[in-house]
Amino acid sequence: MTEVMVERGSRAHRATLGVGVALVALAATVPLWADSSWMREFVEIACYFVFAMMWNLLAGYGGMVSIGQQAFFGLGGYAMLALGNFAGFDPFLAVPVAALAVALLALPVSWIAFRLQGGYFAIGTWVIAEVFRLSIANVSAVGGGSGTTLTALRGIPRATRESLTYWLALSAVVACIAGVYLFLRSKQGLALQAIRDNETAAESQGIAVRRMKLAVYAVAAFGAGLAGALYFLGNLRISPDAAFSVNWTAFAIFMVVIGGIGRIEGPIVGALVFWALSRFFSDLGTWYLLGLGLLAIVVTLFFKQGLWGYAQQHWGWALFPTQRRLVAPQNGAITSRNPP
Amino acid sequence: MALLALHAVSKSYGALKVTDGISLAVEEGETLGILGPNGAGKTTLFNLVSGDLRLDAGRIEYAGRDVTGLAPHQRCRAGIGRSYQVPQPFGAMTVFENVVTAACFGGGQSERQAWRSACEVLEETGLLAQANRLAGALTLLDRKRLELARALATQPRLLLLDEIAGGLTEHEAGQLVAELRRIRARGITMVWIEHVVHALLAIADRLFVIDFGRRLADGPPQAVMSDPQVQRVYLGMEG
Amino acid sequence: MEPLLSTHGLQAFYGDAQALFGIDFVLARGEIVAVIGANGAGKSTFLKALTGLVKAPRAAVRFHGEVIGGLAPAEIVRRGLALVPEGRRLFSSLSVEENLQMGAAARRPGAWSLRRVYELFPALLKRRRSPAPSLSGGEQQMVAIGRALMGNPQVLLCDELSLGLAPIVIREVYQALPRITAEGMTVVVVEQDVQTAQRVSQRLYCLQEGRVSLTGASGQLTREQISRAYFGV
Amino acid sequence: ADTLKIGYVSPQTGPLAPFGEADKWVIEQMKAALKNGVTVGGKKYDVQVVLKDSQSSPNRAGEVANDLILKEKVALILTAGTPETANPVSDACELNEVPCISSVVPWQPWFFGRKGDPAKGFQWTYHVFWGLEDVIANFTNGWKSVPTNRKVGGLFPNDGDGNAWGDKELGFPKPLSQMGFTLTDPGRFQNGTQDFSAQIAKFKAEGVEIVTGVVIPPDAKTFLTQARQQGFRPKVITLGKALLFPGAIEALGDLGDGLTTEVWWSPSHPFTSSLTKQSAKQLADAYEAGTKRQWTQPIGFAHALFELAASALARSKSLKNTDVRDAIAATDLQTVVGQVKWGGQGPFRNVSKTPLVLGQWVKGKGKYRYELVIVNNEAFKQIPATAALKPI
Amino acid sequence: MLDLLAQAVLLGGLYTLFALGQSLMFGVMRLTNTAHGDFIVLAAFAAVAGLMVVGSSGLALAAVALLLLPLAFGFGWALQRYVLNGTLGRDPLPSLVVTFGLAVVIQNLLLELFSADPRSIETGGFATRSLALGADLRVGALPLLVLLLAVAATAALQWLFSSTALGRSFRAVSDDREIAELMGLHADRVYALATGIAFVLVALAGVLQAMRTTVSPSDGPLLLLFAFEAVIIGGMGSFWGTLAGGMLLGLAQQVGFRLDPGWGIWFGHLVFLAVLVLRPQGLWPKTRG
Ligand SMILES: Nc1ncnc2c1ncn2[C@@H]1O[C@H](COP(=O)(O)OP(=O)(O)OP(=O)(O)O)[C@@H](O)[C@H]1O
Ligand SMILES: Nc1ncnc2c1ncn2[C@@H]1O[C@H](COP(=O)(O)OP(=O)(O)OP(=O)(O)O)[C@@H](O)[C@H]1O
Ligand SMILES: [Mg+2]
Ligand SMILES: [Mg+2]
Repeated sequence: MTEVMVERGSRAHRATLGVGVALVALAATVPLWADSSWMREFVEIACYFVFAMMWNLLAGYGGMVSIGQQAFFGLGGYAMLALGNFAGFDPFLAVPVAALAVALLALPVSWIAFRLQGGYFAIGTWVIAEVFRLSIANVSAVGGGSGTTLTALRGIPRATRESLTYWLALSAVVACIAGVYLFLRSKQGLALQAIRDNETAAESQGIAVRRMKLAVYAVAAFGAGLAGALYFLGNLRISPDAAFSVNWTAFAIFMVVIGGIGRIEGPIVGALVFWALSRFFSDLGTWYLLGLGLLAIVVTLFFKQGLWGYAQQHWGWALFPTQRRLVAPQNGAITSRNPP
Repeated sequence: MALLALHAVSKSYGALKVTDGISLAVEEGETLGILGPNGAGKTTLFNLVSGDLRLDAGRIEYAGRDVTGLAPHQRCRAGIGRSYQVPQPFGAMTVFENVVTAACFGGGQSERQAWRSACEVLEETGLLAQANRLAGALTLLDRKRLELARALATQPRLLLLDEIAGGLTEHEAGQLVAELRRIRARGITMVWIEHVVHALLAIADRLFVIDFGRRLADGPPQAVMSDPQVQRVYLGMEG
Repeated sequence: MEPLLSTHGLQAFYGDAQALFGIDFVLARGEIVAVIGANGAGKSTFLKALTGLVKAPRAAVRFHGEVIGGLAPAEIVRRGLALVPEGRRLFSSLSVEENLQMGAAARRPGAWSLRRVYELFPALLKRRRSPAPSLSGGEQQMVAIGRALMGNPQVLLCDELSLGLAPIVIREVYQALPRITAEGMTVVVVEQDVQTAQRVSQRLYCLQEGRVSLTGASGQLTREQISRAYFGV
Repeated sequence: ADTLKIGYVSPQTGPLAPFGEADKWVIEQMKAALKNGVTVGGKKYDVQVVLKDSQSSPNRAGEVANDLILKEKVALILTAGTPETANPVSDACELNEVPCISSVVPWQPWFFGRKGDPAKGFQWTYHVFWGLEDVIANFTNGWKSVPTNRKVGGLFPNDGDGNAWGDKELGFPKPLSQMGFTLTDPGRFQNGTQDFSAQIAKFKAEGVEIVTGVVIPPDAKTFLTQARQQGFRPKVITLGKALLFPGAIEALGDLGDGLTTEVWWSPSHPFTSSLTKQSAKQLADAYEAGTKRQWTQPIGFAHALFELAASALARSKSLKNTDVRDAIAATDLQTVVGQVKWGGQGPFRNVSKTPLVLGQWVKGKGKYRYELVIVNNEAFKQIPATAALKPI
Repeated sequence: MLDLLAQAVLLGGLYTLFALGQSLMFGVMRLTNTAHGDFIVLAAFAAVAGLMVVGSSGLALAAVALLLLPLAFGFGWALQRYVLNGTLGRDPLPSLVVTFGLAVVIQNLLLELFSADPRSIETGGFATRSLALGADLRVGALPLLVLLLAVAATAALQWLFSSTALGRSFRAVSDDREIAELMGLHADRVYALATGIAFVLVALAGVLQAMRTTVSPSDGPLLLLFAFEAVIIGGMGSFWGTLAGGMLLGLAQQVGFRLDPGWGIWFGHLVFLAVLVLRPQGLWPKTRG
């Protein structure tokens, strides 16, 4: 057999890469010229996005549909606050350190969570999050149920604080997209997909299923913790009900499902849609939330693959291809991937 | 020394003894056929060897080392490849990706090496034309082929095959046997559970018959097939 | 005489991919007809189209002269077709006996009952209270056949009946077929083993890439004819 | 003329929505009152009020406060209704250097809940309301007026208010024991608890005759029903928060009769608005006429917040945040909730206290099922008491 | 001690009633219904609204409750038929998202229609009546009624599920929908029937909840978690298991509450997680017919 040819990308995908780099470069200069409200908005949406991206990694690729990721989001926030307020950490440095701490904490938590599967896993993780919420709510050092304020930031000038927070958020977003993409393109990505499809078979093909799932769980926890730490760095105030609210996961699910689960573009599209909706309609209050709920229902029922999945199916769009297509050796004997 | 050795292996579900103290040795390079009535415990035996099930009692040695406590993926990496009676494809991945995964993880290859060996395996098993199709859309027989292809891609020293000839036409069964011969020629040891007896007879060096979780017969094919007990219990011929 | 079941130009699709390209098929009461063909020829698809699991054009399928193409599976089954599906597909949270009882859910009257199924497959009697997934592959196949019989169908469609069965069981099942038809049931078997197919059936259809490539009385077809029909050489 | 924006954050939706129920009406009224604009530093501005809903969530409250500051560029922010809304909004203002006036939170949860430093106070945020010492005074004044064994059972949930009320140093425990009451506090519970039999068992065991606390309405109902079922009948039940709103009392059915609660504002308060010149009575009547609903206590404070904003803006030298802030700090104004003066009548320079009395819900004589009557005014005699506290 | 046990059993009865409908839907359709609590609240509000229309009296309450049950059946039936059926499958995600969406819709719709005020059903003093069983032990008449209804509903469901052809169909359809259709069942109708029955239980739970305490639009999620815990502790597909799960949860919370009210629910969660770790399939998985 001649050299094996495997197709992994397309022109669109290389173009994306170029546009992406340019966009990031431009975005990095925002604090120099733009209004601070833009930065604020970006930080907020970045938190939602990073969180959704990690949920997508966990559920869409790892097959672990969790409704309890708010546990790590909240813990990230509290860890950042504790480091900043009590340990005298620089609050900006505290963000990644907090995320790391959360990832470590995820290891013992996984021991319980991994005893469950499917719907049980979903609800079980929610209960675990509730356990964290109730536990933190009984720690008076962080204000108990009423929560507390991030005092470590008092005294840092507003402009410095805003720019640093913004850059931190931007790096988190870039790192998150790049990290997930590279991971999924690597052979570990294959293993992950295999596990999602069939755990028994994956194990018998030499994949260390448990270790892989644990790694994904820890990475997802790290991302959720990062998002949480970042969010409460921007929000300055934390309380158990806010930090461990199931709405975080609900919003992440909405974003991922609207954009398309199990694809990197999904959370990106979802986050953009979510941002646009909340920007224009969130003042409608109940009606806005009601509409969001309906939208999620309609998309799930009628666009099972989400908006991006729809685009991919109909127009073959793929910005972040992770598939491997075998290119036919001369005779062209390979049937197309999706029968016409 | 035997490549695989089971020592008084037992497994039960509640009161049901599915595997009842089976001892069995498979020599390196040998092709062993396993026969037995439905529900005799053949698949269970494979599950015990591959690590999908835990033993209740006994010991399993592979290549001179005790593997009783190893996880399935460790046994796979050690060289025990298997196919499932009910195919278990990664349905949302393409056939090619299925096999590449096996080559990467079971075979411990780098991704580029894996592409090459996946192609070879696909060609060998006649699946090359389906390489870019989703495994979930394959027909039953192609799924069975994929089981074989994946098992081969893990570069096994010992290959466990569970009913891969069922549903093949005579012609296709002939092709399969020819392919297994080629595999054997590469020095791979095989254990094959099969109800399509003539296919099994065409290649097996030795037959092992299980009934109610115990050994009923063990020996050269001709001798086993003419054993009156086997004829009565399995083939349904008057003894 | 009006055939019991017939198809005329039956086509079937999976999404956009066509699997059957105009199958003409007739079945008379009391017959055993075999359908053979290579892997992927469309045999399973054909049976699925008959029972409504794959959509068929309205007028393409007739049963008792009545048009049944495109009806929901439940409707078709109630009229007297039953399928032993490829790969057994038992109800995994039901016991063996409950699986069999489910077969009677269409409430068609007839001779088949739990007792008679256990007579046919004595191995099942011992395991009647066991959960279906705990059975071996072969035992599961017996349950699948028994379940279809419990519906007392007029036409029994069997997809790869012998797959995974020990020779002794295959022998018993095929020995049971004439008994089953003797009571007025009509049987279609999809079979890979051509010799078995020829032996047990009166007539035979060979499919190739979604088309009928050969048909005739089983006993009169030669090996050459069949292998040509198989591979189209 | 240029437009000047005032931000207003309150819980319009969610479990705390009764606190924000009157805001829409108050803001409508303000639009009329401020239609001629305000003059700041000699320049006339149109006034636009931007109302944001905290959805009863502290997160959301922080988010919308930031929106108001960064996107709407408001000159100042007003906020009201439990620590869950007012604290995050105040924090956001403090960090973004925007003046803020908050209310409808006892000052302790607002100040200490935000980790305020008594020595320094806050730079940008000002608060107007009463404090726990006032509730304690009023509650005990009421309890002393009826014969009991002075054994008190406390229901303090694990939220901003509950933690402050139950705090060993700042809350109820210390003053109660000083006044000769024995307090049984079974511990902080979660809002939404389905079952109070643990508390009831403890109260019964201790022979409690007075029950107090600060609970959300559903919990009050659960507790009261279960107490009745399990044969626990205290003589006085005085609860904060749960009993503020007519709707909540109606939901209690017969259990609502005779319950006591703090009264921060009522139509019988002898104050007048500096903006609309309405008396408290006229304001409440206008609300009832306008919305066809019974008056609620937050009306007065929502109104007063705007009085304070208008007064500060009018006195400010310019719209610069420091100028507005300085004008607020220098406020001395008679409002519909009483006199407001920062740096004078409060524990810290950021807090100005308003008067508090004790009320009891009794069967209504007019169109409403229950009416809130003032039964003890020892803490602030100018507000007339119309009846005496009756044990249940 | 006796009081503790009595209160635990009564609380357990309530949780059982919350959980039975969920148990049925989870068992039959593998549907992770995250809007379960909100449906209970919705039913409660429906009863409240009904009473607002006809005025409140004991008779009116009975009439509204009786009318609500068939209404709930129809609602559940239609919901399953036209919305939820589209989400079923091996992947738990679609049903999760749709029911999450429904939860949001219900909460906000109720908020819009009824505002955030807590509501309750007037029982004419029935809710506060109690039976004295000894010197220190009094049990409320309403909790006792809840308990009795819970036990009766459990028995009825268990019988239906494991001993009738309908129950068998429920399970068969949940295992393999396509093949169940080959047996002559209309899977969509079977699902709709199951959901209809589940919603009768939901309505019952809602009305009783509004009688014993207040309900407000945002109460749903908490009710949901308790219901789920009871179902999972008990083991899927077993209704006696659900009852036992409800009791165990009630006991755990009661013990926790008496140690410290702040840790009661936490303790309940912990017992739940402990059960999962020790017996992931629940205490009484799937009883056989
Ligand atoms: N679910 C499906 N989706 C898409 N294509 C399918 C599906 N099932 C079958 N096909 C295609 O339809 C064609 C006919 O398949 P069918 O299963 O009917 O073949 P068969 O004759 O029964 O083969 P076998 O002997 O392997 O069972 C094949 O090309 C197959 O790939
Ligand atoms: N999880 C289980 N629980 C209970 N019994 C089981 C379980 N798995 C298998 N069994 C029983 O163990 C016995 C052996 O099953 P096994 O699958 O090993 O049979 P087999 O020899 O492979 O049969 P076949 O040739 O039909 O595939 C059967 O009677 C089966 O019912
Ligand atoms: Mg087997
Ligand atoms: Mg087939």
